[in-house]
Amino acid sequence: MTRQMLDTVGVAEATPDEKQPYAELGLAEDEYARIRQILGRRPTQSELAMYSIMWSEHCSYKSSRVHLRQFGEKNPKTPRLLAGIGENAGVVAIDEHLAVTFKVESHNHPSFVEPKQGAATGVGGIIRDIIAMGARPIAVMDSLRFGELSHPDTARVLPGVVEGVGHYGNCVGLPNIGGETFFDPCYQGNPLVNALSVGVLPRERLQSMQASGVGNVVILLGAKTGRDGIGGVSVLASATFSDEDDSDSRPSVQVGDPFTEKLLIEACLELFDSGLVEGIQDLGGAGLTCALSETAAAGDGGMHVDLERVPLRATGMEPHDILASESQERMLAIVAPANVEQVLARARRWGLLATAIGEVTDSGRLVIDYHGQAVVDVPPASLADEGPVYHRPIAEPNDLGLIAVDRAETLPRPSTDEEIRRTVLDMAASPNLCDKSWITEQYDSSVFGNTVLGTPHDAGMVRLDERTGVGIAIALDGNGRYARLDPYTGSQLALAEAYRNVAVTGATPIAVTDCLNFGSPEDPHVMWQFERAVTGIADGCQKLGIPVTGGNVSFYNQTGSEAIHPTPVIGVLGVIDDVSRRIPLGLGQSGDTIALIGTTGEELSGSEWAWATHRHLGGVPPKVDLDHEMKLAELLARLAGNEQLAAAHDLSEGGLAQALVEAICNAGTGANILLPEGADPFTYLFSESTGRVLIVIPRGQELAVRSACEQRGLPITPLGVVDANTDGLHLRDHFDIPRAELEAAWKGRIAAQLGE
Amino acid sequence: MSARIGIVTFPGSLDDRDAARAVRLGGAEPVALWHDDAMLRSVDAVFLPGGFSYGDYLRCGAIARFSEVMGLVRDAAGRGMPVLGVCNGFQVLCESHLLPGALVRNAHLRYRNRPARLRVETAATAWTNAYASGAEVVFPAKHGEGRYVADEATLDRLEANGQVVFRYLDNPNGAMRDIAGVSNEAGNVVGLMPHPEHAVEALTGPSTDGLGVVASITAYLNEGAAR
Amino acid sequence: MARVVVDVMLKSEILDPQGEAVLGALPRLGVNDVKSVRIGKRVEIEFDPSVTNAEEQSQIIADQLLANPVIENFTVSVLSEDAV
Amino acid sequence: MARVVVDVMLKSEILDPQGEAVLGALPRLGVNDVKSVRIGKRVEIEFDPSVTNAEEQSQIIADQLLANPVIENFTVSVLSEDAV
Ligand SMILES: Nc1ncnc2c1ncn2[C@@H]1O[C@H](COP(=O)(O)OP(=O)(O)O)[C@@H](O)[C@H]1O
Ligand SMILES: [Mg+2]
Repeated sequence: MTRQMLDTVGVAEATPDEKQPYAELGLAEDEYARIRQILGRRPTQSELAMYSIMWSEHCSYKSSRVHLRQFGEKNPKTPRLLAGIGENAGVVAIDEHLAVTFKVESHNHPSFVEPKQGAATGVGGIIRDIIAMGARPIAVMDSLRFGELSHPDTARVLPGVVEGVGHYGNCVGLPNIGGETFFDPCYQGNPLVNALSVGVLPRERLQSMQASGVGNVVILLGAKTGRDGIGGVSVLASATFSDEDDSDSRPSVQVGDPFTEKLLIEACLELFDSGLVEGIQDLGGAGLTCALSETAAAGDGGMHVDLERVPLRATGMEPHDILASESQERMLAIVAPANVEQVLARARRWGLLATAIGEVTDSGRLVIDYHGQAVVDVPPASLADEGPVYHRPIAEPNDLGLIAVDRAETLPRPSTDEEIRRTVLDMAASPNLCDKSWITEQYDSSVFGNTVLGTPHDAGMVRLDERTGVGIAIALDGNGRYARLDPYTGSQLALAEAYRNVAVTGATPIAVTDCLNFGSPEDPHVMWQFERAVTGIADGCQKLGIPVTGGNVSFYNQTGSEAIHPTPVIGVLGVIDDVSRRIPLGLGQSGDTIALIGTTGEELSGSEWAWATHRHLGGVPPKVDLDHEMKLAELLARLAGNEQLAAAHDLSEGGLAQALVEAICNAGTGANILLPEGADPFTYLFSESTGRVLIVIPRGQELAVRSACEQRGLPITPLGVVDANTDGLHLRDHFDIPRAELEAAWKGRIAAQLGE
Repeated sequence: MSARIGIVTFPGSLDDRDAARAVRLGGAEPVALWHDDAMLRSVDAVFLPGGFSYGDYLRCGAIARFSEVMGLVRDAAGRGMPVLGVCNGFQVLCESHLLPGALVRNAHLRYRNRPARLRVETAATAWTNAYASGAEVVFPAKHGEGRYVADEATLDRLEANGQVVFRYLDNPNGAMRDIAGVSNEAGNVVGLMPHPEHAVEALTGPSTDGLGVVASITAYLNEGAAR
Repeated sequence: MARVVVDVMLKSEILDPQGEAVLGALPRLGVNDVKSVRIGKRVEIEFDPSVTNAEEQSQIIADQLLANPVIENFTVSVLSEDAV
Repeated sequence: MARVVVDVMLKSEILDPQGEAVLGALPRLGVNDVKSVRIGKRVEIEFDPSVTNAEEQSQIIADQLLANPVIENFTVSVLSEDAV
């Protein structure tokens, strides 16, 4: 074959025995056989490219699908859920007018290859999912995991990722309202970059991805199509034209253009508001291939496209390149013929390219012509919905028993007051607990003027409506170490933490999104971890009464046989009727009471202390009590509504000690603390028992708060008072740490490590 | 009748809605202006908001200067109409030569978002007359290219003429002489990097000091009307 | 087809923190004999084959758009002018 | 004294949003015959007079520090090599 000769459907029929590089494209032999069976002939080059992409792990969820079904089966029924799993992003009703859509997604591998662009396009991609639901994106969050802070490659990856997240979000004009940053050697060769976006829409503006209405026009909006990220498909070029190795045909990194994305947002919202589109879909990981097959499959089932109409940025692109390109900042709209002119005019007004490339048909087939010759003729559902499903083997890792008995509770501990004092400071300065301002200062947090809580609060909160004051809060949490010890409990711990982080702001949790970061699904141990984690989340959400609305799976996060810790990252969305009643982080005013809700046990396995001071990971993670979490959330929402709390802060990694450090460093006053009678100071300060919240009660509310706790059976322990005359932390009978010393330990670690 | 403040939306403007909110909260009337329209809709003053006009790709504000609306703004400013540029708007004003100097990459090379403490150096402009000269205010500063530069002669002239309008108390970007905002000679055109429009509600901002900017322009326009 | 390159550099009296940062990083690469590093922009413009006054047009583009005269200087060089 | 220029440009298949933005703005200057604009970096390095292998060193600097090989190409040119 030569470059001049197009591999059309006709050619494919005439040359049934042509050898095709399906294995190089990642298709198994039986998968290739199935494609031939579906088509009744060999696939054309373009079809082969499309099947290889759509049937890949990334697009078909072939290894995870059998497990993810649990979410659907166990999801509590709630009238709030307007769109759920399977849509671009889940949509939940907020009040009778407004709905919110949110989702978290990974961009791990691209961020390792090219940190800045990889992270940037991760943010760009998740934003388009939000637009596709008919929503205006209103905020982003980022959950980041790197190797050791001191590792030289972290000095390459971290600043690049942060610059990418910041640059894209800042330029597109979305406040970053929170996230997490975590360091562990297991992420050295596999950093995790998970980005979340949230958007708001009037309920009636909800959009669908259906290409229905025969004769309706398919319009491509946004950037030109180039050779970006034509990953596996470049095999087609090299396998067929081996003598022609020009650098131009090599797959390349995707570069984000947030400016075009901003224009896409504004133009799409105008189109929705004017009722000009019948269906809309973003172009994500699999570019046109995915958008065309999904919209066609979701609609009346037929579509015809003239591929040569797609505006190109590069020369010499062949049909399969155009179909596989992952060029960013593109959307596909389905438009009634009568509205086409208006749609094109609106796009022009925003300086955005818009091109009619095809139309909806009733043929039941997706037919793609290139200069009048059919290069694709397939049933669209065979691409979009009927990909392979694997029941991968599952096996519990054999080391779990040994790990479980290697408990951190047996490790040597600091015992003297001076040693404990030192530990408080060392922990505050440890990479996972130290101040993350070096990162978060690179993000705009206030654009839109609706950010009520951002970093360093437990959850981000944005106002949705200035008149009613209704708002939402979101927290994003994960802990790979807990999940490594026990993936079922670990995923529930992440869920519980995100849930609690939302609750401590005074908001009521209502929905969940998740990003499941794991090693190779071909490793039965990883598959076991995956199954346990999914079950944990599904059971947890069922118990908490909040549905999983969508998410993302990222497999193959491993180097050689070494997988990352299983890392489910959970996003919880909450709603608050009046954002002016939010509970901030801090210490309130001098004279206010500091108290702890929840029970402190001796739970140190998997803790930050065990890792930071002993590099130890073993034992079983802290217990989860979801009943308790629900009562706690209900209590906090009530206290917030009554304005009975001056501040609150969730206890998580680093335990009470770290919560106090953070509260003090975010307040102008000091804390005068007296530990309860008989409490072992070390355990009380560093245990990571869950379900605990540090609260600050304004003067005069102590009794009311105490009785509200008692009514719900929630243990509350007074710990001390806020004291303007105390400098920093005063732990009565034990030690003092002046504010300056606390701040010196907590702040500046990341900048210093990166040499800035 | 309340003052009509035109707020320009360029492709890539981000703070246009926020500017409109600030204007509204300050008791004036926001009027949307589109970059490509050759009309100023009989506004009394113009607010160029922050953002990344045209992606800020070549130099911040460089391309916005060529828009239709900037031609009108230049003429109107020449006739004395008050014009305020915040962040990207300030960059556009410098690129359009309506204000002296230029804004370049922060000395530390990073985008940085921090509340900035500023001193209002002069109350003798259309946009600052409601403050006391020397007053301290806090506005969010968030930019990657906000370091104000000009040659020494220009800087000396600005100081001598009272054209330095806002000065950083903790210089966040390496700006020459800690300059955060300047005016033209007549005092009707003012630009600054930090965002007064993000300091108008206690709930969402580090202060409500930004309302003073709207109060100033309202007072200035009322006085003009009374004259 | 005419290809023109416009080089835009910060004026020498304007601090170039990016250049300074590179300079500061050189010793880590084992390079110690560099006196200064300045970083500017290189803009490659490709004109339609029919254009005959590419240099002239480039001067205008550079002067009005590519360089800010307050802080930058520029030079225009024609790479190939094999217009028909 | 050796002066070296390193030009760093995005690879041709990589999107250059900066260049696109400038291209889109040219009609406003009355320039309509430009086919493409690509924007990269121009780095001017000045070595100590004593340095004799400026080009070699610049290659190293460009490769390791100035260009990101994943998305950029570079060229090194020696402007003057009048080292003593
Ligand atoms: N990469 C990041 N992006 C945005 N915000 C971050 C990031 N990393 C940490 N933060 C913010 O820093 C604060 C502290 O983080 P963390 O200790 O993980 O909070 P928590 O333990 O309450 O979940 C939170 O407000 C969090 O949102
Ligand atoms: Mg956390």
